[in-house]
Amino acid sequence: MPGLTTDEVTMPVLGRLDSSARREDQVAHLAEVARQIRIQDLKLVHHGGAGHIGGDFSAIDILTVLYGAVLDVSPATVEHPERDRFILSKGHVAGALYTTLATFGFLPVEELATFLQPLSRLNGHPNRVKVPGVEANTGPLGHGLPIAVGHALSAKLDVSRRRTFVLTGDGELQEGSNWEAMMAASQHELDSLTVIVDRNRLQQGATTRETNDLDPLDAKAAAFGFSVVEVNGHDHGELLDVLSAVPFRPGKPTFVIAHTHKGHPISFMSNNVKWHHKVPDAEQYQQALDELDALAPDRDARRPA
Amino acid sequence: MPGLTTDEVTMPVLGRLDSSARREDQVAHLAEVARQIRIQDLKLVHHGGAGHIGGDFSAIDILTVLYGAVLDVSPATVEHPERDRFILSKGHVAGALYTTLATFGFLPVEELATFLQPLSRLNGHPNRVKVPGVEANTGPLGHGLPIAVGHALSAKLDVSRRRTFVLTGDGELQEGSNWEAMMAASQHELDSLTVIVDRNRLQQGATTRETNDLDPLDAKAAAFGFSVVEVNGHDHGELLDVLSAVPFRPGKPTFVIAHTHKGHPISFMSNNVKWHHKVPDAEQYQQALDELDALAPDRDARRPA
Amino acid sequence: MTLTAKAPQTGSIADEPRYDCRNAYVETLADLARADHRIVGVVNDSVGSSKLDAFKKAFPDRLINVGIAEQDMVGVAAGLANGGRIPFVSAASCFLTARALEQIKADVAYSDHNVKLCGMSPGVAYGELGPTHHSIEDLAWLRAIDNLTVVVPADPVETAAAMRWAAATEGPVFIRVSRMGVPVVYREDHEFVPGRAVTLRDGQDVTLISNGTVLWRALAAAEQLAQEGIEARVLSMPTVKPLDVEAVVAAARETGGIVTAEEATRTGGLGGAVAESVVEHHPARMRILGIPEFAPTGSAGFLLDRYGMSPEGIAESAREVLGR
Amino acid sequence: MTLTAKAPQTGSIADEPRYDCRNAYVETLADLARADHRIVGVVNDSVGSSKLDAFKKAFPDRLINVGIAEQDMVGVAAGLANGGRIPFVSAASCFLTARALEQIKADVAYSDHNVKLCGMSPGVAYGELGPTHHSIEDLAWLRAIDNLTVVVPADPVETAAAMRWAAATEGPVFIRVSRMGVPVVYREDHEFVPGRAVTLRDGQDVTLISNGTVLWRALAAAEQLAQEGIEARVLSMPTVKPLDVEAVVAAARETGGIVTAEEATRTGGLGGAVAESVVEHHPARMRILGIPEFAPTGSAGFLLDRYGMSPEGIAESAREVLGR
Ligand SMILES: Cc1ncc(C[n+]2csc(CCOP(=O)(O)OP(=O)(O)O)c2C)c(N)n1
Ligand SMILES: Cc1ncc(C[n+]2csc(CCOP(=O)(O)OP(=O)(O)O)c2C)c(N)n1
Ligand SMILES: [Mg+2]
Ligand SMILES: [Mg+2]
Repeated sequence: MPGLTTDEVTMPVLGRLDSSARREDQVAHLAEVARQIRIQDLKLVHHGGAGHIGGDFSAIDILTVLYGAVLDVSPATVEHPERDRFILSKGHVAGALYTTLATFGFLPVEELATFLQPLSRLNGHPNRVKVPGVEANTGPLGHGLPIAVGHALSAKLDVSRRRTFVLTGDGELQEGSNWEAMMAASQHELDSLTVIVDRNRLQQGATTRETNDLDPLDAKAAAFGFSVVEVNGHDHGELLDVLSAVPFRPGKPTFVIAHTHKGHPISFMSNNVKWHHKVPDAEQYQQALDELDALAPDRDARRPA
Repeated sequence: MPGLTTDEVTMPVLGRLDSSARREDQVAHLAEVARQIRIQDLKLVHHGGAGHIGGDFSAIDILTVLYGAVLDVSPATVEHPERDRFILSKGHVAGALYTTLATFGFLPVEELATFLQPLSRLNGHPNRVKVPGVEANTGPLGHGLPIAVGHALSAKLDVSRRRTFVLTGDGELQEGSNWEAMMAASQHELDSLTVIVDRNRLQQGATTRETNDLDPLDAKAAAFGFSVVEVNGHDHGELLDVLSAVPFRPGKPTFVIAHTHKGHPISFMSNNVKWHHKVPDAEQYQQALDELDALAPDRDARRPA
Repeated sequence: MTLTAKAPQTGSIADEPRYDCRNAYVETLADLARADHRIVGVVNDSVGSSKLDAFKKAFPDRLINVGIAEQDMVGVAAGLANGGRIPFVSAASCFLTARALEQIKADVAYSDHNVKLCGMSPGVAYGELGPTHHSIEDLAWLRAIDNLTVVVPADPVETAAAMRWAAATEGPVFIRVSRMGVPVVYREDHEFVPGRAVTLRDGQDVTLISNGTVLWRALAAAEQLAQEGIEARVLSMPTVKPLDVEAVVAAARETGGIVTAEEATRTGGLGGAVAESVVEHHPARMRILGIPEFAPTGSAGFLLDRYGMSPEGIAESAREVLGR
Repeated sequence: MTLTAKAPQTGSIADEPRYDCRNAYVETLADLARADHRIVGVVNDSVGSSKLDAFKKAFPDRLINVGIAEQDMVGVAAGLANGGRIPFVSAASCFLTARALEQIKADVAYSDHNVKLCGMSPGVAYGELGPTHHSIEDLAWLRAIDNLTVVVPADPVETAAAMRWAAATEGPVFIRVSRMGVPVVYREDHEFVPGRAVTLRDGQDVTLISNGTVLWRALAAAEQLAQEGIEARVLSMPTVKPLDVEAVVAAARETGGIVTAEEATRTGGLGGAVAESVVEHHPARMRILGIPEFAPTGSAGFLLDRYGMSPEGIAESAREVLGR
């Protein structure tokens, strides 16, 4: 594994807009941050020689909106007991999380160059003991939601307003541990809990439909006592509106079905199961970079060739 | 533990009526068999000094109808590859299962006297290796349904008409493994599979409502792709009609919610969570026997005082 | 050296009154909870089987029953710890360890969450309920997991002491809480020191190493051996991980052999841990006693006796190790 | 004695070409499936990671994908066995063993269902993916379970041979299927005999016992030791349970000490099994090599080397055991 050289870490630390920013500026800002995160993540995976780029790109818009505008946590409050918690249950997209955390200042951007390198604290799945901003060591699927329920219970015991967000894969919901946790969440009326499902309809080897269909997912979640909302998981405005508005029903936890595409928006990756953990070769890497480049909001903001 | 003496095993081997019997005779026969099984099971638990009488009595009518009129399995065909399979997922009611198996000739009735005795093959949870008619070593909750799905898949692969029935507790459905199995059952369109839920609304320590509510259970099962039916789990006629009529929707597995009472029909046990695994003392034992006696269809059939 | 061992009132440890350690468990948990608002209980419908009814009355909000869902139970405990609580998970050891093992590995040990896992009614305590309810594999299973202290207290005093230590110490701990009656082995003021063996009886001829419900049986075996002139050292080894290697090596060097006896498998548990230390540091003759198979129907006591863990059986193994 | 060991073409085993044992696995599974309609595969969305795409094409109905649901996967396999099938469960060893351990215990081993559990990419094969994906505890976990044969093949030949034996034999079996490249150790006609060690190299000075991906490293260590005049016996120990106690005892008696080396924890696995045999039958000096902790980021090879399992590291441990 060759690894990234430090000067390939080109990403600016973009940070959050002031919460008083107009919605349209906020949305434009988030879109640009997400684009930058994708560029950086693409480099991580290409140079690191491993990673889960399909799931990364599926989730990056969600991660961006959470860290960029929703979560009440910052590098300064990363150990504060009253911080909001975000748990990445689909731990295989650690690359996307590390890049997001770096973008918002939780990690030195330079450190991204150590992704998957010997003795790096950035291995293929996040580690809360080593990486600031990580709340649980995920990777085996179906662990995040129970942990999130536990945290939401702790907030309730503390009569605290801190919130818990957890991002799961859709294939991941085939794990029964999630349904145990969902039953408990609604039993305990944990309305500070928001489950976001990255509903890209692909899992590791096939579509969810072919493997173990989840539909009707909304009916399942509703029958398990959640208030259910569906959003376009690549639309920063929709995500911002929905994730800022939770809970929708007092006393009920929220289940956000975020419709996404694995590998979005790269033409040859999008909605293609092969890109679950494929690593782009030199040519694919360049094409993906070019496609992301073309999405830049204006010429000046474009990354130096 | 004192143990039952062999001459306390008073139960006649009642067996099955001919399938050409009139429905009303069939129902009356099943009612009497169930009453006899309860009498015997009460003795097992009282003399064995342990057992789960609440759950036993909740399930006995279902077991009786299955073995007495529904399942295509008999002592002669207990190893036949094409036998119907019944899996007792709520393995803690082994006493009820052993008594039922003995009633229908799978086990020597005398052997019931060894329940829980040192080196007996009848321990507190059923063992397929040792006890004829047992299909899986259950006891830990949430195991029976996945096994049943596996069996139903084997039948489908064999293009066989053999069926699979599994009885689960309601508290048991809090185990996520069940929901994994249900997803797979509907994905594979296993209409030879019938899940029967002993819906007594009590678990070990409290009501299901207080612990981890299952309602709306019908909506949950339907959202997981099952065809759902509700029955009175103590009404032999209703059980007979429903269990003989499965599947209700071709291509869909069936989910039968059998409404029951733990400890039914004993006045001081019924719907009382304390009787999950309490052992009746001498006085309670006598009263329960008397109550079961009073339910005898006519004076002549009464058990000798 | 034997400072905190209690002298039997009856002459023999085997004749002392017996106690269910779950009672010490619930009393200590209540004491801890009164003193520290961070302490909470987490159960899987196991309020009664963990004897937590009184705790539930005293602290209704602080006993979290997730239902019959062990994976969720351990994950929830990890989340509670993340929120600053100190959860004591109380569930039958068989289900806690077998059903939630990956959660124990990933959410608790690897995530280094401050969770106390309490395996109730371990070993063959469930006797006639059979192997599905026996938790004989738990020690081998948990000992393989990094960053997890594994404690097997022998009596109510040690159970309480281990819990107080666990509550006061940051990090993942597993404590076995016995149900089968045991006599009191320790003086009331006994303090639990993790990773430290306690010499309950000194001797140079042979060493008996044990813990949990079998420890008093080892002591009773030593009494019997003494009558034949065999002076057995009895080491109480409450911490199976990390092991007190020094005490084991001293025993290997100073006595003629070692017998381990535990309410667990013969492979990978306390006996396995001692064997691994012995071969690496000071090879010595051993006998490893435990439950070697899916046990047939029988009470806990019946099964321990059957597998050579009556006082007589342990004494016999000691003679074997000495070639007598 | 060394009949079925293949002579390296290159002079040293370390220079031989390397193979991913998953290829032998899928080829053998397809052969078995062609010959016996009872053979089926069961996976947890692990078609690709188990390299079963071709199998799926050839036998579309006979590869059952239950989705990402390991508990269900093992329960389903038990049910398939009840229906007369011979299921080969193929899933990443970490998830198969950690997530479905109670199903392995109750539905497979205790229920004596004819299920073959195949732990793919075990040990630290997933390297940089980290400890959640490392399956170093599996041997200790499974060895504690009664009525389960545990096999760790060392190369493609042994992987195929063990599978053929498992398919032909009624009863629960676990087979580890390595991903990390290994050279061929056995001659093509090698037959797998369960519970039997294979002497790959004879020697009287010290014994190296190993299996899986580490076996060739032990052979390479023996080559290095031979150059210093130390004649190491190399025992291949594919069956971790039941162990070939006789071969271990002979090694303890006939050579100056034993080094075990495995892609697994240092406690409770092959090393633990050997230690338990040694202390009970013929105490001898040992070094137990394995992965002692939640490993830091690094490739499988990097980690094996780091924990003393390079050929040089194993040779060094052999010298230590001999006090040289
Ligand atoms: C318990 C467990 N089983 C299997 C895996 C292997 N695995 C990693 S990612 C993945 C697919 C996940 O699909 P999904 O949840 O839909 O995530 P996506 O990448 O599509 O966002 C699988 C099966 C795992 N990590 N954990
Ligand atoms: C995995 C697991 N967890 C806990 C238990 C302990 N236990 C035995 S019976 C029982 C309650 C079961 O309730 P339910 O399923 O409603 O059965 P019922 O007796 O009411 O029919 C519990 C918690 C168990 N047997 N298995
Ligand atoms: Mg997906
Ligand atoms: Mg119930």
